[in-house]
Amino acid sequence: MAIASADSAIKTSKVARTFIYLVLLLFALFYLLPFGIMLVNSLKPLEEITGGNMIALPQQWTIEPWLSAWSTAQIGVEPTGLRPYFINSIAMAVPAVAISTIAGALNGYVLTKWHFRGATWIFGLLLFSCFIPFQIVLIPMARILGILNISGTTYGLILVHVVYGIGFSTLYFRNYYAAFPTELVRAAQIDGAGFFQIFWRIMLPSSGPIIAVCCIWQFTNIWNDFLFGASFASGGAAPMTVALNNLVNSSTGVREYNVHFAGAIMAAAPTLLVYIVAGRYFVRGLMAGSVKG
Amino acid sequence: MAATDPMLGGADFRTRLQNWLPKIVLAPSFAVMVIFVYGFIAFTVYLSFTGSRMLPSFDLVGFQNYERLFRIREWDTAVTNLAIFASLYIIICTIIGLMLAILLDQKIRGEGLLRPIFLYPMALSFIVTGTAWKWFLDPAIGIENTMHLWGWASFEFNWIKDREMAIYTIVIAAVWQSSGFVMAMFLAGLRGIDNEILKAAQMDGASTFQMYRRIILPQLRPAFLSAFVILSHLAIKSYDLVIALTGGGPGNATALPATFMYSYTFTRNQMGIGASSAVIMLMTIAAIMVPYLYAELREKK
Amino acid sequence: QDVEVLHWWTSGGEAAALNVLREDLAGGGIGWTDMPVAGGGGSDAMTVLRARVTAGDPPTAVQMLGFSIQDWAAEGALADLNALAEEQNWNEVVPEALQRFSTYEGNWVAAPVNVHSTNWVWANTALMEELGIEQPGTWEDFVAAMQTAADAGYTALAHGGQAWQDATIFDSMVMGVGGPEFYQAAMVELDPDALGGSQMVEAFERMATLRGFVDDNFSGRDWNLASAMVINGEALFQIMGDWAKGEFVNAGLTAGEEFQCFRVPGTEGTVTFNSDQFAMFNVADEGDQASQVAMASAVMSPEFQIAFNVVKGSAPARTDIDASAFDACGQAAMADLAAAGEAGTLFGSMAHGHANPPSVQNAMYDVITAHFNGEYDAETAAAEMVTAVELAQ
Amino acid sequence: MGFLDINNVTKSYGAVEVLHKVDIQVQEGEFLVLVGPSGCGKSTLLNMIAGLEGITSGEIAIKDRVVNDVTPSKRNIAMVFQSYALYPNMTVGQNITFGLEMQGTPKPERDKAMADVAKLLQIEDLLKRKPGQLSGGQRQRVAMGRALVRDPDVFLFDEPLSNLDAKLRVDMRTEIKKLHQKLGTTIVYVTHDQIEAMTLSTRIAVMYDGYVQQLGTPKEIYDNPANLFVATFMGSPAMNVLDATLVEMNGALHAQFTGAEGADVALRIEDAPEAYRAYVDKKVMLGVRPEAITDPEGADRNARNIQMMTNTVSITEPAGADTFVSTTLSGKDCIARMRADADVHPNQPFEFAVNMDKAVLFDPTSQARIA
Amino acid sequence: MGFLDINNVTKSYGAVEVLHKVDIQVQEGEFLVLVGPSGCGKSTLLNMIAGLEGITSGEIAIKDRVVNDVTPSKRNIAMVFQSYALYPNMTVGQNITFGLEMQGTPKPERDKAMADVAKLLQIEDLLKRKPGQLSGGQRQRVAMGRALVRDPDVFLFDEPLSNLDAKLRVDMRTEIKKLHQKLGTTIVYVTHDQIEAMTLSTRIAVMYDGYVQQLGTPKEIYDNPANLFVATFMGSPAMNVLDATLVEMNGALHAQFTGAEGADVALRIEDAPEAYRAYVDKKVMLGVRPEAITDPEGADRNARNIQMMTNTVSITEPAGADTFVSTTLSGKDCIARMRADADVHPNQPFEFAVNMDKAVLFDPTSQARIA
Ligand SMILES: Nc1ncnc2c1ncn2[C@@H]1O[C@H](COP(=O)(O)OP(=O)(O)OP(=O)(O)O)[C@@H](O)[C@H]1O
Ligand SMILES: Nc1ncnc2c1ncn2[C@@H]1O[C@H](COP(=O)(O)OP(=O)(O)OP(=O)(O)O)[C@@H](O)[C@H]1O
Ligand SMILES: [Mg+2]
Ligand SMILES: [Mg+2]
Repeated sequence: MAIASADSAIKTSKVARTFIYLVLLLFALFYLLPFGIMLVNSLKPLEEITGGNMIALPQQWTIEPWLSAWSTAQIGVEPTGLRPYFINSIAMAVPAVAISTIAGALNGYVLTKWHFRGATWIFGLLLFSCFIPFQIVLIPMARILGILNISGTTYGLILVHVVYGIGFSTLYFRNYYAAFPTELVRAAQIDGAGFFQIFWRIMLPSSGPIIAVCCIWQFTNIWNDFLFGASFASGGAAPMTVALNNLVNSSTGVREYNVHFAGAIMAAAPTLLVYIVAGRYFVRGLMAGSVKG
Repeated sequence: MAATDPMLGGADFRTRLQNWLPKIVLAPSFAVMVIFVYGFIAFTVYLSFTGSRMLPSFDLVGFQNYERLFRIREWDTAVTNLAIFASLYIIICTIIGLMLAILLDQKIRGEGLLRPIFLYPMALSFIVTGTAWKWFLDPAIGIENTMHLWGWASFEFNWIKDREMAIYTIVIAAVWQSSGFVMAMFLAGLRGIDNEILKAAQMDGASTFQMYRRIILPQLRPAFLSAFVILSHLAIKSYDLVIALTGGGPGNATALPATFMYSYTFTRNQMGIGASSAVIMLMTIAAIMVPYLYAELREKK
Repeated sequence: QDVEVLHWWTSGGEAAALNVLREDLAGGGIGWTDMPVAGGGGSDAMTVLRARVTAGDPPTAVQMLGFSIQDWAAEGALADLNALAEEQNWNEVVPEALQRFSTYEGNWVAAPVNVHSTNWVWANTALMEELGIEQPGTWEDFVAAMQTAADAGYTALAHGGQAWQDATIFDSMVMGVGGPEFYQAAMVELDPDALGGSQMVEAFERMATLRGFVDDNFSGRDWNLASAMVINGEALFQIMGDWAKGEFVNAGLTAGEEFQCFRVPGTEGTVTFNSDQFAMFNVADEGDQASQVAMASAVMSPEFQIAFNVVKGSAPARTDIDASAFDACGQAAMADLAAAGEAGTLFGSMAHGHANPPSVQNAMYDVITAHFNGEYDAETAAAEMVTAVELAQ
Repeated sequence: MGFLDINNVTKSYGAVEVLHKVDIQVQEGEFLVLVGPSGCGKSTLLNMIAGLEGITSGEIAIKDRVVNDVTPSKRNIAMVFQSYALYPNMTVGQNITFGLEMQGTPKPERDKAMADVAKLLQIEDLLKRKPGQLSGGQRQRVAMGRALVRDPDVFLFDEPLSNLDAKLRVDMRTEIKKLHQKLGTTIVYVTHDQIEAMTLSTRIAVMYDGYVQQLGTPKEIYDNPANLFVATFMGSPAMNVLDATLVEMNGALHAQFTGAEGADVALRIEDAPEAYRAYVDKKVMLGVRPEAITDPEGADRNARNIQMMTNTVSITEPAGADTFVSTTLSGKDCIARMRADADVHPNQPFEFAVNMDKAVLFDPTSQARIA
Repeated sequence: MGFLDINNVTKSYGAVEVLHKVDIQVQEGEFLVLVGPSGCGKSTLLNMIAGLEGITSGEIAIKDRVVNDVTPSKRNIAMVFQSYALYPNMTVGQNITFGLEMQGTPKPERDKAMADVAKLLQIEDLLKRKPGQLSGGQRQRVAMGRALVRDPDVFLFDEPLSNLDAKLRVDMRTEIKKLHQKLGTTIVYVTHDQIEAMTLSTRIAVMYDGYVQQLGTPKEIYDNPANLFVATFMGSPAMNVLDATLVEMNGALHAQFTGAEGADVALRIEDAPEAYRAYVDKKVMLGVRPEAITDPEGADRNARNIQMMTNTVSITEPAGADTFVSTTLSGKDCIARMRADADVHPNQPFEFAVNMDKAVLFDPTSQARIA
């Protein structure tokens, strides 16, 4: 898993290297531009946007839109800004990520280290569940949440995200644990450790990278989800994305684009942070075999 | 890889419990999946044979919804669009992802900085991506306008307003969002190749180009496959991006099966037709995924 | 007791108006649980509603448009407001055409909040003066005026290429070409002869004419950006519902002075409208039922009707309201509404789901938009209209 | 009844039977080595003793208690794995005491036991380290410590040395041997290295294809292999096997085969067992170990029947202490082991001394030893 | 000037010098083995010869042409890697001819070359298979085929046998040796297995820590190691090194140390070199290889100075052909190699015969051999 693997074997000339850097920088620009534009425009007064050039830097810098989006923008009948919804999102994403990751870890552990007949089938079924279009589950899911009496609450949303997150988290952990030495499990068995003791004491402490990958992935998906959030938790329990949508898509009335941009960046901030801080683990985790899938 | 077989018979309680524990632990996930995935799929299939309109109803109407579905022009458009979108999206993402991975693998200074830049769009929701690109591509205020302001008057880029070209803007935005992820997958693949093989190829006198074409790319097969699967399911499921970027327009020029399904089920109160389009989508996904899963799981056994 | 209200009024003005209602209820000891779901002109909200109803936990009141109310009523999901309506004499003060949506099988199920009329033209006064244009009275004048503006290098018609905006213009064209009977036959009764007939072809041809006056960059543009073009003096006219007024007012313009409003030429005397209503859902709890009734009553109170509609730019749903609080355009709207209500020329707007059910409406959208974007010529479009509508029913 | 009884044990995975009626009795204090090529079922058998794999039929008893249904941790066994299977997240000390902790031994006792074991294995300095910071030999010791601390009835080792380099392997081998002599515990040890098997064991079970081919002391196995497989598997370089014909000349039996130049070579057999008679004038396979073919000076002074034969040398491989010499006999490569100083050169004729005391014969069809 | 000249070559990674002025001349047809412990720089040196690593200073010449700046494929060398580095996506045939294809050799010629090599290595049946479908030994052969087909001036091998199991390793070793004898090409071969080094090489370079410790024929290295490192690294079991004092008794030099029971043991040294004089009554290290300590009957009949000493046996390890016997001398374990039949038992006194002809002395400070 060394960072330089193709090291000495592939050599490139100076011209080629210049060219490579050029291409890479161009692409970096390509990736940065749209987001950069949002950032720039979130720092302009509204008139400059509706009347002027999107790509130009602000003539008059202002952080007013940010303040507004955070704490005073009109989301529903109250000018609360995105702040309360941000907290909702955290309250939803953290438990959902934690539960689906733990469930995925346990599943991966069972599927690789306690192989029994039909396990492959179960895994296949779990895996396929990653790929269903979510629109089709809205109506029946609503019914079930109603029956469970958690419709419209954060708990309901956590349940939904856990349910549809298990497929991917199981996939990640299964692929990681497949390469984990079975001998360790056997040694622990002989040492008298039970099923859960082996999991907590032996497997989990060695799962750092894959826990990171799985958390990043789940967090991104859950945080960014709009469909479930809007359908199952609108109102006071609404997550950030739904609030952002209410902010951006208000039907009639003046559109404060700069505030919208600020809000959009705010809504994306946690995931961006996670990617930038923990992105290294992502590639590393992919290398640990989870590429497959 | 069996750590224990169930050894029943005279086993004491604790032993028996230990033998059942794995299954007990897996059971909730299994149950949840059976109900929330396969149960719901069955429900949708059932709905597609009913005359449900606003809410589910249970009067069977045979294949009527499917017959209607295929007579609706928008469905044709949606399917055609999906074919264009999916193939371009997958191909371009793969090419760009692979290229960036290869370039980034040349012991690049600043890799630690570039990699997150390439990867970060993955962190954004499709809604945000769509909104950002919508602005960027809008001729009146985005890139075209900027070029004009900078004095390049003849510059023209109005695909997003053009029925024929609008679908390609969706491709651009989608590629922007996912190609970094594909890059990461290929990078992981490249880093996994045995360095000695590269040395051997060098001894054999392979040029850098030949080395990639003949030795390295063929070994990236698993990465190609994974990328293909992930991209194709994203393509088939893509909904948010289209809604945020073009709203399916101009006209319904950028409708995709996912937007079609949503619109028929939830906006147009024709849940039966929506369900039948969902079934078709599911069948398409299954046609791609099942062989892959089958091969993958058999191989790993 | 709380009322839970699902709506998509999230912009500053709208929310402020709703706050009037909220405080009103708070005075009566009734709490307000806000449930805003913006986006897609309410379609996202409808998805949410479906989820809530399926879950067996509907909100107390839901902002709703047109046929949706009928559909939900048909599902038996709505509460009965007859007692209150009787008491407050709603039958008298609400125009007949609105009642068509607020009642189901003779029972009141919803409280109408406002009436937006959609066949308005918004014009930049300064530009009209500069170009020497009078307020056009006929279709021909209208075209001539736009031609003048186009010749002078302005955008004649500000428009955003979104299906509902295309359809909004189309409503007026149908009304303008064929008058109320034709509108009734084609848009409401969905008579295939009318849908595929020569008048429909004519209406499509007018659409094509308008298309010629729209700038190239219209596709996907939000309506308020189109309004901004008129406000900024880049464009002469915009055909849009009266919510557009908010944009003008917000930009510091005054109705009747810096900007003008008049009916789309050819549709004078008729009003196509959409009406926001609060549909009241069946709730089991008796306390909830009481607060539901209190809310309906508050919605129908003249104070709220004024407070809300002044902000929103629309006309009150009650015809017995004092117009003095409204600006020039608002007063005109109220007068037109009352007159049309009397004359029986008040029609639900197809573009806003008040003429036919959503499936038909969207099928029409498809054809209109395809034609407007040049996919069909007028004849084909009329023929397509027939098949599309047939398939959607 | 032994200390550890493996009675007619069979193991199947699905329809495939990978172990066939294995029957071994191990006495207390014995060092039993299971040896055999890869895939022959050694690990499977060991895992069944440990309780990590179910038993399809038959039974396993430890100290006369049938343990078929007893969980691994209750069998009072300890196991050392090929990769050591040290818990990477725990320190050496924690690794060693994890088993005790799981059994609920109180901390002071655990610490005492750990200290004792650490002293015995001289790993006191390492207790605070993580396995990742240890060398191969140190890991090996820690793995043994983990086993020792539990004071088990039976030790199980699954190829514990195969990950070490040659030098360390020899050292650790000696250490294990010493440990066994000091503690006197019963050990079952799996390896595919026959040198390990020979040097460590008190008894060896040679396995092949799920069958125990021969069970006996190292000397029995080496000198009197039950069949061709055992003969060629044990010993390095492997026993030379020549296609010969048994002929009677001058009243004595001779094994006759072709030399390098195509001429016949006949080596006299003395004190032939009665069974040889049946093979006179028939094809047999003659097995001679490399160390039984030497230069005349290096021949065993105690041997009774040294036969001389001249043949062309094909390759010489000086290996420090010895020189290995190849020559062609009966069309096959045949290796001789000589003193380092032996005066032998490639492509020249040389007089080989063959110690026929140590030669064995096999039936070419059944491959069983003729005796 | 040799065929392959390594002149004062140094390699640094950043500030760290991992090879220090290595200077080796290889003659045409020679089989040079680089041997040394892990990390000593063997692979680095080999890669520099191949052109896969740059040269920090010094020069490398092949056939008198300096190749410092020549790309690997133009140096006319071939290399076999530890992991074989077969292209997994190509068939065996394609693997073998890939190099030729890259050089633009036309297809008929390539096919002919491939057929020849396949015949030579007996892999004709495998040509259509993918590397994944081959056993370890077959892969090894294919990797050699890939090298052979290019008919290079120099073959480079980087631990080609270390991935094989013990038995196969011995077979493949012989095969490489035969190939060298048949083709007579120049070979540079890296290994850390000293048996491989001894049996294959015509000359050995023992490396440690980036320095060449000794360069010489296997016999020179084995019998006259330049220093303690070389002495203990080469040979298995390793040479016994005893802490002794050089004393003069009865007019002859003796190496004196303590035996198992604490009593002094003195072994007479004959024909002592002049250099020994300087160490009289000083501490020295006495090196004696295991095969030089035997039972009296097994002692080399050609040796001139066999010294007897009685000591307690601690462990015996019968290893088939030999028995290894441990005893404690000068407080350290000391291993003797005896015949399999030697009558020796643990914990009993035994009379050992030490062949002092083969003993060597080292300076305890510099660790260099005293000679
Ligand atoms: N879980 C399993 N399912 C099916 N077959 C198995 C399983 N585990 C082992 N086998 C088969 O059982 C046989 C014996 O395997 P085992 O691991 O005991 O061999 P081994 O002698 O330990 O080999 P090695 O020296 O390679 O470790 C092999 O043929 C193997 O393929
Ligand atoms: N790319 C590199 N950067 C820095 N140091 C390196 C690099 N490659 C090798 N080294 C160092 O150079 C020294 C020699 O390494 P080399 O691979 O030649 O050892 P070796 O003798 O082949 O060992 P082994 O037997 O383990 O293969 C080692 O200390 C190693 O850490
Ligand atoms: Mg094994
Ligand atoms: Mg190396």
